[in-house]
Amino acid sequence: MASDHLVIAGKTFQSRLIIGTGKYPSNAVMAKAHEASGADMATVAVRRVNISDRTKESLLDYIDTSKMFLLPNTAGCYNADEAVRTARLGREAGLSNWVKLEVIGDEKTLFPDNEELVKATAVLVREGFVVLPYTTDDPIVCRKLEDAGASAVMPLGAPIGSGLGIQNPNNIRIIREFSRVPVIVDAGVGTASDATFAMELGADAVLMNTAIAGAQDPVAMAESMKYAIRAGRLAYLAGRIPRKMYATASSPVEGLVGR
Amino acid sequence: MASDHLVIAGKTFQSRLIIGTGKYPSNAVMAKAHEASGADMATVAVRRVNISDRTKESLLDYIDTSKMFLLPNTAGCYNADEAVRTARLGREAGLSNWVKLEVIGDEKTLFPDNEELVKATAVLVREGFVVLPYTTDDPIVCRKLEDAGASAVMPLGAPIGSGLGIQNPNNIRIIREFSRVPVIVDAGVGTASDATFAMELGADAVLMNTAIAGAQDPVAMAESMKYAIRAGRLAYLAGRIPRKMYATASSPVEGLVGR
Amino acid sequence: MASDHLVIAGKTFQSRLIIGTGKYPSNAVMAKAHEASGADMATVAVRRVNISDRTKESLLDYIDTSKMFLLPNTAGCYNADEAVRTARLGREAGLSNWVKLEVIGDEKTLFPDNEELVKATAVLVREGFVVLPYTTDDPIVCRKLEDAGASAVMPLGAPIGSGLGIQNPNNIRIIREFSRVPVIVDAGVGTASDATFAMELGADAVLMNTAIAGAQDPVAMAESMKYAIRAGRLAYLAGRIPRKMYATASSPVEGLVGR
Amino acid sequence: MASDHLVIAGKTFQSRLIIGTGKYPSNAVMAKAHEASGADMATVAVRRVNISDRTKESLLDYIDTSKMFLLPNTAGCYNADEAVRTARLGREAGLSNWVKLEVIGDEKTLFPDNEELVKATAVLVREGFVVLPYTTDDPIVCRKLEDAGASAVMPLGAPIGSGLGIQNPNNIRIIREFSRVPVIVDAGVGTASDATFAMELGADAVLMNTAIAGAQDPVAMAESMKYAIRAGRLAYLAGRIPRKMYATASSPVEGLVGR
Amino acid sequence: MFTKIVHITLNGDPLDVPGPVSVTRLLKSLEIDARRVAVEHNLVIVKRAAFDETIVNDGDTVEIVNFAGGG
Amino acid sequence: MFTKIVHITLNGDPLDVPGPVSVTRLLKSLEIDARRVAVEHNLVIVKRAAFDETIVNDGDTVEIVNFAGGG
Amino acid sequence: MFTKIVHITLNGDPLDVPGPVSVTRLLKSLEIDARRVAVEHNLVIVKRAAFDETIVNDGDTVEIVNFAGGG
Amino acid sequence: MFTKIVHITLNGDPLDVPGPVSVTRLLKSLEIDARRVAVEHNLVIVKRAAFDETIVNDGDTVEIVNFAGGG
Repeated sequence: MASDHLVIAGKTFQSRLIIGTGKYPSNAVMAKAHEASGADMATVAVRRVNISDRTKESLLDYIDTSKMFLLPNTAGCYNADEAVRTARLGREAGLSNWVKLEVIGDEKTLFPDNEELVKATAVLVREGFVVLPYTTDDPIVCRKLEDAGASAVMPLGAPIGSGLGIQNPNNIRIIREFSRVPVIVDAGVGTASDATFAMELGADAVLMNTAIAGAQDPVAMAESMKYAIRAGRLAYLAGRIPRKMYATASSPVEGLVGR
Repeated sequence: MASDHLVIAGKTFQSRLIIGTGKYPSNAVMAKAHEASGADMATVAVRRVNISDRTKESLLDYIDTSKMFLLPNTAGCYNADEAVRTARLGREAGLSNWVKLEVIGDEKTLFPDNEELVKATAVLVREGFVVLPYTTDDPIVCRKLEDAGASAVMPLGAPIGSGLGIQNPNNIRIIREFSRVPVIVDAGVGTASDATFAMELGADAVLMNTAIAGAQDPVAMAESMKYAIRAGRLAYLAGRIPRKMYATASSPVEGLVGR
Repeated sequence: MASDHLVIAGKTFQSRLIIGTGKYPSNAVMAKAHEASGADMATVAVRRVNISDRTKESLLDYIDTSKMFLLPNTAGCYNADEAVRTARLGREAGLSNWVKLEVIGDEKTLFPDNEELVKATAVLVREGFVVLPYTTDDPIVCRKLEDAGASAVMPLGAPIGSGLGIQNPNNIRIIREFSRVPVIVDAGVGTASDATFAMELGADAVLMNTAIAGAQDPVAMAESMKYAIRAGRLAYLAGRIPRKMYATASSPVEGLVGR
Repeated sequence: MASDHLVIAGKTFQSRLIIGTGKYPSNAVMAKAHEASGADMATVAVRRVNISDRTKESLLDYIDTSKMFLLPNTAGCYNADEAVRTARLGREAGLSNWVKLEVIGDEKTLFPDNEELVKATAVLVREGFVVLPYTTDDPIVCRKLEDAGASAVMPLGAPIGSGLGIQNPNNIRIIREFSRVPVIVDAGVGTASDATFAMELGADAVLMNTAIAGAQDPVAMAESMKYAIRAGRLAYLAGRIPRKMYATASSPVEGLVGR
Repeated sequence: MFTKIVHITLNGDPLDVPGPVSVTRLLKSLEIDARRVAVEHNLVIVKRAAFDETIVNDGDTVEIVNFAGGG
Repeated sequence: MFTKIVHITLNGDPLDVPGPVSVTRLLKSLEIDARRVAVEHNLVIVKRAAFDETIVNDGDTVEIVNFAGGG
Repeated sequence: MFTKIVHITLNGDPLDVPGPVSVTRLLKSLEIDARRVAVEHNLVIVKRAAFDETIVNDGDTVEIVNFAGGG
Repeated sequence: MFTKIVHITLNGDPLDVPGPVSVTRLLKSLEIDARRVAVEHNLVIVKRAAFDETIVNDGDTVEIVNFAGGG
């Protein structure tokens, strides 16, 4: 399966796991987790430089950008204008035109405001951005994002950081069936089987942060996720057996001794 | 995690995936699947030699027994006596004293007859067998099997060959908590996430046949399962994040541009 | 609980079950099912009169509108304009200003186009309609509908007619928590336990058509749903016991004979 | 459905809900809950009379035995002998030969010891008891209990008092299919939808105690369960619609305005 | 006196009817119970009270709808 | 005449009562309603009809049970 | 010299073979690799080392098994 | 010669700096590595190549951002 790579906007990635950079116990642990995960794309937030305290170590000192592609996000933006402005700053800071577009609709659920999201997507696509929008598991919205020029759609599996796993598998399956761009399940993964399951549904990739950064052993969980994503992808391609209500013998029912 | 091996009755196994040898499209495909799975223990059935037709190729021509430990089963036996008799023959044929003990209670579900199973376990343990009994996800029966000298307990996740996945996770978790011997989830796995999930519940290993042999691409599914088992084991050890009903931001909520 | 009624836009309903009028084996069966269901609100579609064939019996001959409140829908409309036009016609036909607002985004899933839905809601509210919009289980969209003046929000449990049950309970729970108007689960119910579950999540009512009309015995299923809705509502109000991984004795653990 | 009654050992019951008598806030609340539940069979424990304190009010002062059939249980017995002895005492105390047979295998899970259970069933049946054994969701054990003369089988849905709901629906369905005696789901119900679901699986009745007695409002929950059981039974008889991955319109797709 | 024929579009289909004709008479000629339908004349809703004075002329578009089973 | 005291085990606890005593009188002395309990005498069930003639002697074991709340 | 024929039951089916015959010779005559099978003679397991001296006589029952694919 | 002080708003907070000053000098004075930040001057992005000639005057608003951990 060496040739089964993730391709977004013409760029090829070795791993179908997209990893975050937030909430790790330390930058050193993050670096180890990134290494263990095998991921080659990581999300970063765009934030004001801390003027008062310049001692703070820089995140980038812990990321080998020759191996890890940076995907700036617009987390914390509550309307299209804020998101567009943040995306532009991210482009300057990162010297890349990719953006994980977030337009949040509400603080408690951190669910996206899809109407603003579609608007911001259209604006940024016109400006030459490669836009990866974080959205709900809504096939209609995903189609609109695609029509607006999104390079992938990133439906959530569950609320950000909730660890609830894929709440609506049927929607993810339908989105995969209808989309002509990669479908990346973003948010909601809590443990390895959630990631495997997402991939078995046909997701092209999974983006996660808290599930790894918040685990008791982030490095071990990162390695776990590396395997979980591979397992799910391979199972999707291999074609699982059908479900049956009853049993079917694995061993021959003839040639039994003494019968 | 190099040192995290499966140990049963003092014998160490590199892989926590135990694989079957039945129902493959061909022995050649089986051999490739075994290779891809990374498993080092495989179950085999004990059956009468076909006298009339000697041309039939031998299963063992396709298994490198220097790498793959053979675990004879007593599939198809419906009482303790049949199972004991078959186990003894299996020992002679395989020159090993290990047995996957099956005493089936009913043809449609292939669920075990636990009463007969406990009896047969006691007999075979006295005869020096290393007994791995296939049982239901019943903590009380598992305790009795352990008391009878079983070297592991193998609760089913779902009916053999059903591919329904782990039907009662709570029971598997409880069995793991109460058992002093390895817990091997045997039967019911349909796809990779089922195996990952079983391991996340604390299973020490998973035994499967149909999920791999019956997949559209058995070799790819075997590779998938290799990763699925590792992913689940690592996630179990890494310690997953707690589930929350609401969201928790992954990116900083301070330092937002223009606020 | 005699006083626990459903109140929408100031109007009180005895039943929390809203029933459909489509796809019954016959109008006579529909009438019996309505009777058995105890529902006092029924959805109807607005369609062109069949000019060529006037013999066709009228739906209204089988609905006692003195007992059953009619809720015209805008099913089949694919943008705000069509929906508004259909709603206006429905108002003339039914002499009531209530409408179940549907703006469909796609023929295969029949999921709503929420952007158009919010627009149509705003227009119709300005025209004095009592608008009950059919939407996805998206808390952000539900808030926008509420802000636009919707008298209730009707998130789907699963695709219309799919019978899959409540696919994302967490979202329904969150929507109920955030909404100041009644939350009516619309679409997706397949059997009684789905309806009970929806009510246990805090839904104020459930709207269903296919689950009843398509059952092998629609009248029996209608009666079942009457009880299912009551059961779920009462359970929600009664406050269920917490879940535990282990057992807790129901009988005294003291006073055992012979101890 | 007036004629759809529960019949066990030739005795007819109006309700398919069997209720408990333990753990209520007070006997008065219990009496009200029993009334609200519509149940006509209630389980009771057999315990030593409190010699030192005779003031304690008697349970029976709060049960109208002319309406409520008493089913003594053998809760707290850990082997066949204890259970048989307790059953005999229960018969004398209640002047009926019915018994809910429990032989517990372990204090933490309160799961049955099925081996001892089958033994005790055989003994009591020979003594003329009507035996209703509490067992696991194991079709093989249920068949053995039936063969031993049990008048019903009572597989657990989940651990006693856990409120986890039906953990293994497939097993309950299979047990129902194979049994020639009534199947009563005993233990595990947490809320109304669990009871409805159990009945939809084909259970002939559901026995519960904690779900009602432990609810914040036991009387309301008892009424809820009355409806939940009816809803589930009716849905089972009515025949649910099949599940579909996609949508099917409930309203006509022809005759749309302006098309 | 003689009657003229008007060509209208009714529920999407062409129809020739004696006219100009009021909505009331159009419904009667179609044997449609006026109390159970809603009428749109050239994209404008016609209130029931206005059925008599609303005249359908040559080239007009008319939609006549009622309730059908739905969910 | 004088009364003897018998030492019995009642519901697991030692008890001294005037006796030998019938089950009926034992229950009365304990203020227990005979109609609502079951009695086991030296591991043998005592039928209600036999409460009068069943005599509890020194060293005997007696279990008196009734119904308690259970599930 | 001449050979006698013995009637045995092999894997459930009747079989006539020249005999009495040792398990070793029986296997060879059946073209079965002795290293990969287990043999039961009249319900008793025959250790591989005893294949030579174990003689199958008229009326005996023999089971010859090996490994087949299973789960 | 003497230096004037300009009052600017930097990342939302008021700041007095010697100026008018180029973005390049402003960053240097703040000990910020110019290669790792993005700068917005009066709501307009400043391309890195323009850091030298872009002058921050009295009353101007400047945002200086970089990457932080996120998901």
